[in-house]
Amino acid sequence: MTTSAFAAQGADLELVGIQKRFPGFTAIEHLDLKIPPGSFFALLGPSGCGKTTTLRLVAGLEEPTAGRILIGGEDITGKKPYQRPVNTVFQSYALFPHMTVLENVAFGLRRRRLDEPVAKAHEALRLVELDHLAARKPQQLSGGQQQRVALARAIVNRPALLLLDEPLGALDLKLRRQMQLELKTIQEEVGLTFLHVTHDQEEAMTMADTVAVMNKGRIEQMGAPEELYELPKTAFVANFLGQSNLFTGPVVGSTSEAIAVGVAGQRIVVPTARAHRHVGEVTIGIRPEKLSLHLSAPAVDPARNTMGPGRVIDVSFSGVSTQYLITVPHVGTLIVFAQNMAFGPVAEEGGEVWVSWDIEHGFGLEDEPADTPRFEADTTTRSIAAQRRASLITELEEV
Amino acid sequence: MTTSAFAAQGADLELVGIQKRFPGFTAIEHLDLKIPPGSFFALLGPSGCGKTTTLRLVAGLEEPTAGRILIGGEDITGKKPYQRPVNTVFQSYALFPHMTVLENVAFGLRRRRLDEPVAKAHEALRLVELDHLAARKPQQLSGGQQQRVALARAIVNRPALLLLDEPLGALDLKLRRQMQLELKTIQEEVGLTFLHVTHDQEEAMTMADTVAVMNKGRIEQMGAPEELYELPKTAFVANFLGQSNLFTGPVVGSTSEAIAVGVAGQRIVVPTARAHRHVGEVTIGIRPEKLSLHLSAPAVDPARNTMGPGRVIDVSFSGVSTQYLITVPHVGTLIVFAQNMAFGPVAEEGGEVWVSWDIEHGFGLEDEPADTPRFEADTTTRSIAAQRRASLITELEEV
Amino acid sequence: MVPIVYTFIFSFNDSQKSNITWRGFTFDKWLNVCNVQNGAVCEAFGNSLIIGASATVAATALGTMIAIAIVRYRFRFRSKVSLLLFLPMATPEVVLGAGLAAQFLSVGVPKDIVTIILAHTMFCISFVVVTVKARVASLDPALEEAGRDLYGSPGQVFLRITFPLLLPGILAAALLSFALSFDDFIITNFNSGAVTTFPKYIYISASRGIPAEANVVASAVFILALVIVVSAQVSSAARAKRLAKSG
Amino acid sequence: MAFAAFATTTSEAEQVPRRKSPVALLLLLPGILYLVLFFLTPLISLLLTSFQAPSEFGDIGQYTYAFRWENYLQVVTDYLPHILRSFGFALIATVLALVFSYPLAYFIGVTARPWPLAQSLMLVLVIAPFFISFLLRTLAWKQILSDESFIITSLKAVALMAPDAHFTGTPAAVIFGLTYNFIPFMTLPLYTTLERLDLRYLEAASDLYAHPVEVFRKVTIPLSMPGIVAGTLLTFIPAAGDYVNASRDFLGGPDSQMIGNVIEANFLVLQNYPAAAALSIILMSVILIIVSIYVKRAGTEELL
Amino acid sequence: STGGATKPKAATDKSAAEKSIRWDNWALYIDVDAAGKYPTLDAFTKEAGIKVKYTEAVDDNNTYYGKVKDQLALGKDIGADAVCLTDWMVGRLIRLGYTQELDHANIPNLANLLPSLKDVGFDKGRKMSVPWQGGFAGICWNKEKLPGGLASVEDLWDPKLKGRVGVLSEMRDTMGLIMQDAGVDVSGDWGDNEFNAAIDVLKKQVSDGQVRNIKGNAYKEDLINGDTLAAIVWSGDIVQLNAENGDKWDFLVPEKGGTLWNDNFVVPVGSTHKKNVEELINYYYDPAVAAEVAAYVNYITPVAGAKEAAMAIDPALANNQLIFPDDATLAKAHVFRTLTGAEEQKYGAAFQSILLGS
Ligand SMILES: Nc1ncnc2c1ncn2[C@@H]1O[C@H](COP(=O)(O)OP(=O)(O)OP(=O)(O)O)[C@@H](O)[C@H]1O
Ligand SMILES: Nc1ncnc2c1ncn2[C@@H]1O[C@H](COP(=O)(O)OP(=O)(O)OP(=O)(O)O)[C@@H](O)[C@H]1O
Ligand SMILES: NCCCCNCCCN
Ligand SMILES: [Mg+2]
Ligand SMILES: [Mg+2]
Repeated sequence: MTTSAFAAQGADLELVGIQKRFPGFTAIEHLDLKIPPGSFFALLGPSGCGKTTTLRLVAGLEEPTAGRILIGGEDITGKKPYQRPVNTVFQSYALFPHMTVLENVAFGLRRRRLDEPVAKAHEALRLVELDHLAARKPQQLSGGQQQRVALARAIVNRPALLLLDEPLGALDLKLRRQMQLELKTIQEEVGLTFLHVTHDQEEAMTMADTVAVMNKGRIEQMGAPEELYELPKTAFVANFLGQSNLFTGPVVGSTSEAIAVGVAGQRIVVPTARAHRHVGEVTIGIRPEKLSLHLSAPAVDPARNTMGPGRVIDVSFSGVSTQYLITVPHVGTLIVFAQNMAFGPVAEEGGEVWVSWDIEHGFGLEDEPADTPRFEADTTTRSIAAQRRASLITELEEV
Repeated sequence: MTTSAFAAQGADLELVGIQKRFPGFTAIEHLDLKIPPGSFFALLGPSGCGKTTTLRLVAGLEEPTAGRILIGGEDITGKKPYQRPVNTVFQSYALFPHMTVLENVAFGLRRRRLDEPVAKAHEALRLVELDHLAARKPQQLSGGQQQRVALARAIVNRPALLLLDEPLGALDLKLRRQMQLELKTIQEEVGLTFLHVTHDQEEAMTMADTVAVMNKGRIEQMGAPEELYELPKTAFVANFLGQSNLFTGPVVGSTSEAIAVGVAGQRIVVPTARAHRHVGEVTIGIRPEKLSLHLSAPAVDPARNTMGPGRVIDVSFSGVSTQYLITVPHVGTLIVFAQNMAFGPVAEEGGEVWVSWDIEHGFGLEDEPADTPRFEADTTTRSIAAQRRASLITELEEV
Repeated sequence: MVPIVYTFIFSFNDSQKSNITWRGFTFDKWLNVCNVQNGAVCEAFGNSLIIGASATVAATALGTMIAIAIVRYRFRFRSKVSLLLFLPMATPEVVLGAGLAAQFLSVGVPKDIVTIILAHTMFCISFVVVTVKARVASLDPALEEAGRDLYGSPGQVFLRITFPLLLPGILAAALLSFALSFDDFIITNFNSGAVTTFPKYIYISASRGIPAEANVVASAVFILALVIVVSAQVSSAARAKRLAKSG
Repeated sequence: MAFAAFATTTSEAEQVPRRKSPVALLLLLPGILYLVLFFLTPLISLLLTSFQAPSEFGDIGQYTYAFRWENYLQVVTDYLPHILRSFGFALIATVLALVFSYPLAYFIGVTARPWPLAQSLMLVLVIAPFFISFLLRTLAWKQILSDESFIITSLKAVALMAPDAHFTGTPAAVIFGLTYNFIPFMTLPLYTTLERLDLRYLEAASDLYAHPVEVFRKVTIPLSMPGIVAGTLLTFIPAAGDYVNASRDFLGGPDSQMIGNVIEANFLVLQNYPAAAALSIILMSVILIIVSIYVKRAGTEELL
Repeated sequence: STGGATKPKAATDKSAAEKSIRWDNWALYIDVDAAGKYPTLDAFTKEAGIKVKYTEAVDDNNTYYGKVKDQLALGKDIGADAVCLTDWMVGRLIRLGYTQELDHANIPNLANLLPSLKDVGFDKGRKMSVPWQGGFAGICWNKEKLPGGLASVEDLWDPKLKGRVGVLSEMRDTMGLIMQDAGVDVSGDWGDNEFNAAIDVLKKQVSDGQVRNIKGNAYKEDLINGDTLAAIVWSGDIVQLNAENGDKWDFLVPEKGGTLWNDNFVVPVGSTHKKNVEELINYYYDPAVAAEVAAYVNYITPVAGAKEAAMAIDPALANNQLIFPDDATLAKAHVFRTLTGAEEQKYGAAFQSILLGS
């Protein structure tokens, strides 16, 4: 077994009150983070939110303006990159083009003057199944192979903490999914702490033990993937991690069990335990796959919320499931996902439908509804044709 | 309305017995294709299968080794690119960097000495909502905007046929989905024939009226997206367009309605109409989302096929749905998708399960089972860790 | 930098025959550059300009054609052609100059401005090829295809797409050629016959003291070039900044 | 800018497969013919000249075609010191130019990256010397460093130079001149590679436990090798054949004459054409041999 | 690549149409005023209507020849209509047929040519060449740095002067002085032994670093900037340098002997302005003009009657030994004997190899 060589256990990482200012720009406002040893931690967030900056701070490639960084309990804030027990798999891989694959992998070992760098490098290459290409130059490898060499080059050092900055970003979808599986398997095998940065929500959810969603230099929410997905705290998380149907309205009634929110004259019930705000205006949500479509008004069921009638304005088949866009007057456009368990759509475009969902599946956000930062439409990159469609929807709604 | 300027109707395209040989390599063996006028046609296939070559042949940028190309019934095989009523949106956009957006769009009109090139170019830019950027240079535009300029530059010529060579390939996922919508809307608006090349199956299915799946220089199957997805003819199509569970076995019984296939001692029934081969060894399949999971052996139901017991070897949560990998002894590994309509997985990793599906949902392939070109695992880019997992599965199966 | 400052300062020296010791400040030399010694400085300078311009035009045209051929086409003797292009760059100037001189002598060609231009064109070609080649290689062939696709005939595509896109490379090559030609002395010395170029003028004058007028001409060229280059750099930097902002 | 000429074109993206076409010939022919006519034939005529013998009863400078290979023996015995000195001077000047240029190019190309304007202005300063005749600059040095000049007298005053020592006309002066004149030729190719140096490699190296010194030795230097090779060639080749710096009218003296001066003297003064030609051929051959060995060892063959 | 056996043909004269002359000469060889103009030349232009482009293009006989020989061999224009070169080089040019025959009818003042110069070995009857100026090669030193002065060539080898000594790249002057220092009569019958002994002396001084600068007329720059403190030089130059740079130097024809030479006008084969040049020569053979030039350049004038004319300008001038040497002065200087072609090749190469060092 090759595992033996990588017996070193991962260490935990702690960021305390980290702030990072660039001239004229504050990339990270105030960041506290604790990653347990041996875990696969995914840092997720939109472009420019500060993910790479966070990683570079941990690696020592940037200095924090304020705050402390601890690895395995030891404060390493002042240490130089080459003194830190941390290695990075860069998005661009940054494989040294003038060295062979083997030399690349042995580089770190040689710098630390460890014994048998070549043997250990071969072992790491065997782990990523590339030992037969040890003599090649990086340019002679495919993207997927390069990614694995970068991984081997980092892992071979048995760092307490492995940083991965979108290592899969450059791969096409198919290869990417395959690599995700492998990366996860390798992490389980070597038992190191992985801090994985990505902006692909599916990647984060399928790979990580813990996911943190970052936004504008802050961690918005952090937890197990299912926890985050099923109970998002903010509108940003609700829409960044998958899609959500969100409604805003006043709390019109509440028991210890549940609160009722008035949305366009309909009472929508959400379990108290799943709602972060219990009085005043609140925003509540439901995931598209939790919605059931009905072609006639469903019977009243106290365990379910109902909404409708609405009109189907778009049906789009994507293989596994079909996506329906439904406009409900005075509420807005709802998205419904229905798995294609049978042939053909459940509802036709233009048809009248109702939707319902189990009360237990709703969630209530923590955001002030006023400044709920809904995911804004990127109007500058929307064509007139697409905008016309949008305005048609609005017209339709107002009828 | 701006539509008026683009009144020219799309023409149909016909490729008759096209062959294309490069020195030392035959890119296209024998290709027959007919695209109806005004349709949105997607050419889908893996990298290197000949999609770009096909497009370049139609555009006149390559000459076919054999065969004829007809547009609107007229043979244009011998014509030079600049004599063909065809325009291309290149993957890299190929916007002229030394000209403004407006000059780019007016270029084709000017070459044909048409009246009022500037006015028409502005009109086309308005269609893609970029008229306010007419004076910019392409480098000053975002990726999405460049893509739209490329589209305007082609559309403004009102070509009988518009070729799009992975125009969305360079965009990130989010922008890509948005652009797909716009492209489709614009096509509907201008009514031209679009021949769209992609290797993204979801893109092909959501956008096109007709999808053709190409493999190694041949069209494997062609039809409406749902038709192709629900009734794939070959293993290649079954696995390239989404994922499939495939089983091979002898036909052990048949009626006019259905055939029964023996798979590892179980009888699997497939409707005759949905099976391409009715005797001997056949390969049959079922889509992962059509499968239902059972925690105990389901009651016998003549309308459903059942398989099991098997063991869950992987559960992976991806938000909307959860993917289960189930090993059934002597059959192999099955994939099951279950929409997360409730919280938590239906089955736990390691648990014993059965699967069942509606007989109507199965399909039978046309391929000779012997040479069924299963989607080969890309062993060269699979790590040892992932392979170990695979071998574990095999072991498990043999127990 | 020091010699440049020195040259510049001594262009204001109120010197007489030799310009070695400082004799006081004067603008006279700048005002009367072409008046001394029957305008020998200016004549030499003029010759250098003519030679530089002609060699630049010829070398740029020939070199650009070769660069396009090398990047875009396959042909036999490829490696031989590359070698032939590399050799002039790897040949010391004395050898080039002496070789050509021997050649002109044996064929009986009198040396004059034409032989200088021929010689300069020769050693500039390789540099042009190197410069333009990089540009051609980075030119996306899809742009030309797009041009053809958009109803451009081959001639129109070259004129409106290929040429304008190669232009920066061609201009850079031309600038380089001109600089190389303008400053060449060794090859010129062997092949100039009675014609005096600016560097040759300086070389000859070196034996009897460079007149301050030579410093004037050199300083003027230097300042002019500096102004051109700096303003080009500044404006391109400004453009880059604008681009970054609007991007 | 013209610096592109010094750029190494190693990493050109491989284009679509190239086509065969008669157009290629049409494009190549004029230029290639030109080079054959004005580069290749002169070389051949030089080769022929190098074997000539003095005409019997001829006056000074009169020779006839022959195959006198002894000419080579003769020039080597007569001028071996000059041949060795040329390559020695060129080598020292190249090394010195590299030592001065590398930090300069690194500063402009890497350190100054956040300030593109400053970067291009510094670059202008590097190429500035191109615009003032190099003869004039060299002569300026001759005056600036003459025995009674401010610099030399002050050096002597502070005893950094022996009182009876002098600078112009010495080998040191020639090497100084060569180094000075070729620094831009060294700096520009270095700059073009360093400017494109991907700093992520340096970060990756420091992430992999390399000290700054090791980063420089193991990563920066190897990655800038194409620039180093291009720069050293662009310096070494012309420096080995230069005769202006070593000319007695410029910075040289009788004990610092280089092979270029010998060729010039034989060609223009002594009228000994065969000797001049033989020396030229020797010079060129040695340079070609050195270059090809060097380029092989440095692993940058694509450069050619 | 060699000069052919056929001699080039003289170009057709266009003097009638083109009233101009291009004249290549040595530095410090003509009268110049404070404004940088040449007074005698300007007067000539005014008088004859012929423009003269005067260029100080000659630094050394050999390098000048090297620059123009190919054109001469082809009979093409070398960019000059008149050149003043030293006797031996003029001899070579005439031998090779690179000069045009002068029409003495156009130079009536040629009658003023000093009788001693009327008939020379290399040009019987002065058909091809006419003297411009003559002079001595001797030694000079910087008076400020070397107040003790120098007396002989031997003194140049004083170790105190190490690296600050210059000699001329003109073989006949440098070797001539060194040979005479060793007691050889350079105008007499000497051979390889005498020459080689002197070469050894020079070689030693060069390789020891005693002699740093070996130059043509450019030696004057080294005197001015101080690199050279003592040197073998040409007589008149020093007077002119003193006039321009303050009285810093002294000149002396050594007791053991200096050299005496003349530089002569020739018209190169390719020139189309021979008649203009003849007019120019005629002008400068006017004793008054000759005296004016001599007064400035301090070289020996070949024009009879110039001394009288000089007397009119300034009696002191007439007694200047550099311009009008008396017999005692002349006795110290000797003309370097004519060399055969083979000797020229042999001695030239030996001397050149010292210039190139080793
Ligand atoms: N050196 C710098 N100087 C100024 N601003 C910087 C610097 N580096 C990063 N930033 C800014 O800090 C912010 C965070 O950048 P960062 O690279 O961490 O984002 P990211 O989350 O990794 O984004 P992406 O997904 O695009 O990689 C960005 O707005 C970026 O422009
Ligand atoms: N000029 C050419 N000479 C030789 N082979 C070529 C040439 N052009 C394309 N090919 C080969 O033909 C095959 C088909 O190429 P094509 O570009 O059409 O693929 P594609 O389907 O567009 O692939 P991708 O999705 O990667 O763009 C490939 O194997 C390619 O290498
Ligand atoms: N400055 C005028 C010097 C003239 C020297 N003529 C050369 C004499 C060679 N013996
Ligand atoms: Mg990032
Ligand atoms: Mg393609």
